[in-house]
Amino acid sequence: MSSYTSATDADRREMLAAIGVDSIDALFADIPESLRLSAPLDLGPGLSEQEVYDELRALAARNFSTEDEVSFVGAGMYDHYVPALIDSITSRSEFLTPYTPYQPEVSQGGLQAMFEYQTAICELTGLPVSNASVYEGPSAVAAAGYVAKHTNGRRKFVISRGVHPHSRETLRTHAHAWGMEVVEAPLKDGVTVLPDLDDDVSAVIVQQPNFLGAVEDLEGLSDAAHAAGALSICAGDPLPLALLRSPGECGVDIAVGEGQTLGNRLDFGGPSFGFFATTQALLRRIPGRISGETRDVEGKRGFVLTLQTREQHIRREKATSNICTAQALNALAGVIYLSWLGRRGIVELTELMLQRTAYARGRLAELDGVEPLHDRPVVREFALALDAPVEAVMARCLQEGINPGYPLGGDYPEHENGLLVAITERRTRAEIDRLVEVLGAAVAAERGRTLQEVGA
Amino acid sequence: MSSYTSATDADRREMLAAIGVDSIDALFADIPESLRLSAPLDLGPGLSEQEVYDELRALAARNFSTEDEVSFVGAGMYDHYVPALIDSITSRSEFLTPYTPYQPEVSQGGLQAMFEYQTAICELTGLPVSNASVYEGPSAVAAAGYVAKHTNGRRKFVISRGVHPHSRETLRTHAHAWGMEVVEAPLKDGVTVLPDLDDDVSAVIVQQPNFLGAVEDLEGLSDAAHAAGALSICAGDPLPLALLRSPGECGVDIAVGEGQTLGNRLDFGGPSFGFFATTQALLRRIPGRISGETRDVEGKRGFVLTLQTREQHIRREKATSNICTAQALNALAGVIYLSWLGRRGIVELTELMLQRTAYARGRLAELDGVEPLHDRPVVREFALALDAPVEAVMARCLQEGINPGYPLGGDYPEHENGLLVAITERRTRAEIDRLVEVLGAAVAAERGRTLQEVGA
Amino acid sequence: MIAAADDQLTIFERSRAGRRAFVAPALDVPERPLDELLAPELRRETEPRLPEVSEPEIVRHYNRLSKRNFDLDTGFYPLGSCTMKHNPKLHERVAALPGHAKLHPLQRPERAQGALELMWRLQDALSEIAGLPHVSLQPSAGSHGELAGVLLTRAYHEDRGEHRTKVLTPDTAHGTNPATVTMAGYEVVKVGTDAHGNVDIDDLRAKADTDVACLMLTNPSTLGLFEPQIEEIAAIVHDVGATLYYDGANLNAIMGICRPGDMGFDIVHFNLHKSFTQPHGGGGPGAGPIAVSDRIEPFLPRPQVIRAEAPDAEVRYELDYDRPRSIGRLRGFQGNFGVFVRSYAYIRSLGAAGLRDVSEVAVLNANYLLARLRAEGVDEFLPAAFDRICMHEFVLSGAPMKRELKIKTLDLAKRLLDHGVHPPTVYFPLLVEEALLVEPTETETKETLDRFASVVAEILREAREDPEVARTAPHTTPVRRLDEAGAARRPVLRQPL
Amino acid sequence: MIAAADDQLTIFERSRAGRRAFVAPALDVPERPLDELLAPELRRETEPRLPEVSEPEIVRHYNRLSKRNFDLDTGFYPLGSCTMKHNPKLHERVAALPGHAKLHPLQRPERAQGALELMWRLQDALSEIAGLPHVSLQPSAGSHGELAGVLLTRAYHEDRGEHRTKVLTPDTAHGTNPATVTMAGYEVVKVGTDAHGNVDIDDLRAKADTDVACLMLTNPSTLGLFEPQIEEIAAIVHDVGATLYYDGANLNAIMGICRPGDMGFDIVHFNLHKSFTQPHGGGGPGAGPIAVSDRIEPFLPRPQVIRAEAPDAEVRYELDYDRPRSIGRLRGFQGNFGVFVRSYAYIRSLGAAGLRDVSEVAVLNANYLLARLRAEGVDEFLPAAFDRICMHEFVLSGAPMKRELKIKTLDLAKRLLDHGVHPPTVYFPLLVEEALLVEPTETETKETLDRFASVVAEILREAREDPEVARTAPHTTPVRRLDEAGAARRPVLRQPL
Ligand SMILES: Cc1ncc(COP(=O)(O)O)c(C=O)c1O
Ligand SMILES: Cc1ncc(COP(=O)(O)O)c(C=O)c1O
Repeated sequence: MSSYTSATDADRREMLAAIGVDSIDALFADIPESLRLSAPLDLGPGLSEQEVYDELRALAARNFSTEDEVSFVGAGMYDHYVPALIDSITSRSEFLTPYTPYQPEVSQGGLQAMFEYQTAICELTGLPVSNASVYEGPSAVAAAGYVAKHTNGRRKFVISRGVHPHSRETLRTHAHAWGMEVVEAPLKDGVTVLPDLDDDVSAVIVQQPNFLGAVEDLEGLSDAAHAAGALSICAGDPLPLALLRSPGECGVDIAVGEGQTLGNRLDFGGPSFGFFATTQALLRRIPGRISGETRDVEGKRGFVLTLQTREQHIRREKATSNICTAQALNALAGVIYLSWLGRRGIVELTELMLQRTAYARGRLAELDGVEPLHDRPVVREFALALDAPVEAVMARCLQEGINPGYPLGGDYPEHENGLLVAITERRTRAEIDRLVEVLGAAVAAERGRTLQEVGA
Repeated sequence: MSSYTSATDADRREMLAAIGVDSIDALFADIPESLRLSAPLDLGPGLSEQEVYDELRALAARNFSTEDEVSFVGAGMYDHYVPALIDSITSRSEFLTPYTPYQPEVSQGGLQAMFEYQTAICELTGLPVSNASVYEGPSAVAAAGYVAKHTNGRRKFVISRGVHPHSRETLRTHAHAWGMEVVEAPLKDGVTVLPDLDDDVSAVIVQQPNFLGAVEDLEGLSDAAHAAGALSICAGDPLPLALLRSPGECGVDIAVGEGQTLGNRLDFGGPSFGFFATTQALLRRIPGRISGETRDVEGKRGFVLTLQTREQHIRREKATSNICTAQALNALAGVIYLSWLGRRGIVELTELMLQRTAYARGRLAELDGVEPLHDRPVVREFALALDAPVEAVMARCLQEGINPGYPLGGDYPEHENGLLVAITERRTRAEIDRLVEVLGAAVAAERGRTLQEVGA
Repeated sequence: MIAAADDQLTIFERSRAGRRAFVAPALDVPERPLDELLAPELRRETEPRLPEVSEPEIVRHYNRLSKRNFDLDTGFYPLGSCTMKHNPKLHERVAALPGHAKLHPLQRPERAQGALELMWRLQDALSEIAGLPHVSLQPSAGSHGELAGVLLTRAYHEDRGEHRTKVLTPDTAHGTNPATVTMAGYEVVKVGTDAHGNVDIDDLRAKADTDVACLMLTNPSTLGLFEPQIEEIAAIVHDVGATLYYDGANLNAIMGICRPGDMGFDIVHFNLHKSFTQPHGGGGPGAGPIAVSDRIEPFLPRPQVIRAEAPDAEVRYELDYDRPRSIGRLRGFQGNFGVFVRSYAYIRSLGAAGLRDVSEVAVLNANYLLARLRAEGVDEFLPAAFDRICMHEFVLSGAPMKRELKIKTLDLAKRLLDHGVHPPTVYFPLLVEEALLVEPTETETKETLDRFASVVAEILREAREDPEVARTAPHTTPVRRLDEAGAARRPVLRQPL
Repeated sequence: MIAAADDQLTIFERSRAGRRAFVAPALDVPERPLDELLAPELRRETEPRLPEVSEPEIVRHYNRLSKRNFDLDTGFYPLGSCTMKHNPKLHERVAALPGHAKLHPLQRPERAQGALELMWRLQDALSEIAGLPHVSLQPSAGSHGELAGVLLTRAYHEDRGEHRTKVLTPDTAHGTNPATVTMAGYEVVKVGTDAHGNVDIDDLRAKADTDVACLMLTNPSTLGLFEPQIEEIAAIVHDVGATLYYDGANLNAIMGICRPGDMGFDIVHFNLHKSFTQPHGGGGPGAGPIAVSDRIEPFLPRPQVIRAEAPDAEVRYELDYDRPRSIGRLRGFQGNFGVFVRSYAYIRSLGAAGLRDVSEVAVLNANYLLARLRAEGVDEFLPAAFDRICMHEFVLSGAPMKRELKIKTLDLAKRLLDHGVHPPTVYFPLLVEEALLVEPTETETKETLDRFASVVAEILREAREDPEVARTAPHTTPVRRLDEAGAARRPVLRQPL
């Protein structure tokens, strides 16, 4: 017996007797003999709690977390400080262990939190409707595409090359099954240049700020989409929205993005949550759960899952999405985080990042062999072009305990030695100064080497 | 305004108006002007949450925890595995944040847990009465002494040199104020040899197993105390009691000890809890809170703080103790831990330690220059005598990441190069083997050095 | 009562201008004018009206909200198809280790070897459990795994130059199955269920043609019944060149007992939040890894975790992007790693014997509960939909209860709430009238099952005397029955600010 | 209802032979016969009958138990003298860092420099707050600090060859003060309180003779009043050669505003679980550090954390045992380090200005609440015991209420429970008839205070109409009034097994 099951030998005997069979095996009679395993699975024996703990701790110790290096890596997920009160609330079993609130009478906690979350997302995006969460960022882009497809039935997506590479690839994976084409709009000077939009275009998808950190002319892009009768979809991280013109203000139809930065830990990429906000017009096409306010029979305020006729458990093959289990706990962390920041705090935090980012960008650009990849305004992340092999530079920096950023070459062959540098509120000036020093030395050393090699 | 206070400027204005004063300063009018601070305290400015976290993390990183070395240090607190469910329960605000259950109607959780804890302690000690906790081990010894003093009014404590040095010193600190003498009974071959006990002796105090790890003849010592009309007090760690004859079975009047080993973390020495169990006869002299079962007006089962006429808030200068805030949360961890171990588990765990300890003791004793300090049976800890300067040996072992134990010389000058080695269930055979190797090499090296020096 | 009224305020309604929880870290760089860094035309006009509240208020608000939830650590939660088993507390501890929780997803593989090795080992274990050689951990939940599976099927057929248009799903299928089919660009064709609750083989045979890309099956089915003709079904499907997809929501019944791969399934998804104890979080997060056969492998999503032996024989784990026939990504990064940590810890804690014990006890508990309900005489009003030995869950029909006692399944469910029990899944599967799908799971004690049986019996007794009590239930919950129709008619989906 | 009945079972009553949560690590050494390692006569005859339960049962049991507690994160908890202020969640996080939580108390000082430095910095900060130069962190709680203080007084006098026998405590003193005096081997002499709630200076003068070792004072007093003649009191006490002891339970009123050291106190204890946010844990843990003047310093408990500069100018923190005039140890190891971490984090978070703000708002909130209660007309039945500006708490007398409305302070307290509010401290200080000691703390909002005032008013209104409601309150709690007398008469202090 494991420590998680409770049936003692005596229990088993009594229970089998009550069922009227004489062995547990008899309960599996429906399984054809030929399919029954004759040997145990090849998984080894069970372990004690401390042994499992020790094993997992040893594995974890082989990773370099943001506590083990000074990390300037962002590129879609960011090392923000997660306040302790989030853990303290989300670890309460009442939030941690129930499932989707199918029984609203005993799920008001989760339902109200969803409602609050939706409100906060509407505030950030400037859009009137939000669902209660989707899986995460890139699949949210695909989900937005699915709404566009159903809305106008057109056959093409135009997606900016400034959208996160994972989002672009995820969209492509889906679009293929929908028989749709995906066209990439190139970047020039760091920002999106749209091709001519014909009336095959279902949606124009951009990211704000884009993957290279640049703030896009969201309104212009949106207007262009609308002029072609397409939907305007904006992806992005919600935190910079504290300062930037919101998607709603810019006329965007659907705003989606990765919610990790709102109080969720990095977790090597998940679980986090995706947000999905849209206009009133698209309300009935939204994927996923939505919480709505209502009253009980005594007139008391309460919340329920609503507009369920969109959903798979009601509409089955006609549902607006197949999503079922989403990311409720992560979205809860999101709304707690936003309450913790508050109306003033979110601006203070974002402005702090803006200032430190400007400082870092300025200082790094002064280095020999380091150029800004574009000159557009940025909030928390910016791209550099190194005049040295980026992988070799990275290796040198890592040796000094500095992870200087995300090399762009893999996703953007046109920026072979590009480096994307993120500055969250976790990165102090001292750390930035150290980055400048270490990166400067690394680039210099690599340029020296290259010159030598060329000389030789 | 800090993040913990909520009074906005507007609130302050309204509140002052309602009070009828025009400044907060006016509320401090009773404080003589001469006493009011004119400058801020010299504490520096407040910090953001992440800054405080970073500072504390940096401090913590300068400590070598049991995760940073292989530690064989015990000597009163032990590196046992604390199961995760304890944190998950004790971190619930319902247990973490209320105070002493003065309002039983809304404190049944805490009160019932105390009752369960008392039951578990009675089972372990074999005594019929337990309180709900005292501060920790050594002060529990003093508290037991205080009961003895009040019970028989005699003027002398006889305490074994096998009792934890901190307990002996703590008793002395108190006894001095009570005008009582403290006499130490020596150890021979690792166990206590009582002096002749006259009728001045209020109590005989021993520890089981004693500080050197040896299992004492508790019944014999108890009988001797009783023969002299003194009380028999037994200190000790509750975990070995899973195997050993219990204090109750041995005729002990008061069993006390350090509860850290029951599901409490090391925390550099606290907070943990002390347990206090005794006979029916001494019931009304116990210090601290006790939970008792009763019924409510509807006949429902419930629990209350009981026998409060012993306590300071009722009896004031006639109270049996001055204790007020004790260690409720730590005792809760204790009873959860005991439930987790369970009737079988506690025996399995203790037997595992017994076996590994025997193995370690045997292997270490085979080393050149290493002798057992005594040959008495032990459970989880044993003492060695090294034929080399223990501090130098320690230093060598620490270099290898092994903390081989607690050197005895400071507390027992008679065992200048003694070393006390603890083997909990956290220490695997591989780690023990490594200890044998490293300690063996260290002793050999130091003996070589000494020989060389002697030679030179 | 004041406390109760207050409990209904939202965090936005608790806001007061000037309150705060957040304290900003000090600005330690030279401050530059905002306009210089971000021109006014790029900036939003109105700041987001987030709540202004202090830390104590946030804590109290959400603490109180939490008490308006029923949860697994409080009581019995036999929500069929959801496997509401105990969530071991160790898992939260190991998932929170900084080496896991603070690991950036784009950390270079050589600096994330522990994480990659954990993923690789989990792939390996899941592969063994499924009886299929390859695993992708990427999908975020069960239905995401389904989507992956159907897209893989498409890629597989396209690779062979075949163009298929239909996917078969039984009429007992979970709603995500048909929804997935549509989303993957196929047409849904329903397959019937026979009188014993099994797939109607004749219907299947009739519908299985070469336009069919896939049959999606849950086994045990959503009726809690093992499909005894599974081998024949596999043969029919494979004969027309279609794939056989295994919806793993019910895997908890058969771990270590039999394997989808051995049954002939080509693609399997796991719900790590069901069989493998990821806490359900009020509706996620979860994870929906898939296991596939050799012929499907080339199409698996990118990247895959692979194990490589370096020339110096050192083992290295890597992310393999070089998969030219891959369907591509389904999401960002490497999947829900935090979930993987928990599931891996679970598999290690239990080992082979423990996992088998899980399924044995899950099935034992379900059959025992069914027997106990019968012993209480409950079957007069709530008969089992199919009179067979069940697997880890079973379906009751409330049709006689509705007829005789004038209370519906919904009323029974709501009345259970007054007894401190979470109701089973209701009105699913659709096939069964007034259905109740009961899944006790292996972590419940016999005492809990006994108690549930007597509570159900008591509710039926009570209904015989006064059906109104159940019809107006619940009576003791923080709110009572809510106006769902009204909510949908006039949707209020956010706080007016 | 089944759920409720079940909730009253103890963990022992849930036990079933053979169930378990614990799985033992593998025995990895050669097994030796038990008798060889531990002879039968040393072994216990019966194993301790601990509960046999699985992990899910333990979790559910204590989870449910927890819901039978009222707590600070749920509602207002104005328990006078206890400073039930918000416990910041950051503190739990930093206390749990392995470098703190898994640090062995006997780790060698050179390998515990972070912990010793933290203690040293905390000593430094507490010294600054108290206005006294030396701090010992050792005592485990307030009353332990008191004991330390009186033992220090004894050591001080003995060192001077003086033998004193009495300690003065005001009649408003907390029970621990006189209890401590007895425990430290002195006789208690009570000092009266004057009509304004201050120490009766004449009485003090009369009783202060050279037999007096110490005056123990709480300032603000347990009446919530600042002692305006504190300087005169100090002079009287010092004139007879006695020490002046500061019971720091009420320090929350004056942090950064004035300092006990400046008032003339020789010894001060802090309750880190009150002013410095250590969560109260249902009755501990706490910590009761003491700060002392130069003349008391030589006697401080052992060991002390000291800061040393090594010859190479490297700073080192050490444990100083070499204190020949020390009173010795009061407990094991170095005190409640986990509590120190939290308090230190708190002091760093707030800084000088924040700490002062704490006291200002604590006093503002108390005076505001008093004013609001008056505005509700409550003072007719519940007048303030002293008509003065109060500090961080205030005392109401329920005497008129008892007389006029026929409900006692206890009834009011119990009725508050029905409103989701924890009652203030009742029947303390003893001086005031039917006392209610109300301490709102600085972390409560104005809205919460307003609500409390209206609830009290409502209860009084209700009592005028029907006093029985309050007299039989509470009505909505998990249990109702309990038979305390019966519990003490026939004590059942453990589960019969
Ligand atoms: C039978 C079945 N299939 C699929 C799913 C979908 O899984 P998920 O919610 O993880 O997307 C569920 C979940 O409830 C289910 O019960
Ligand atoms: C005024 C006063 N003094 C002393 C104490 C005792 O402090 P502790 O409970 O920490 O021992 C208290 C605690 O309630 C108190 O209120």
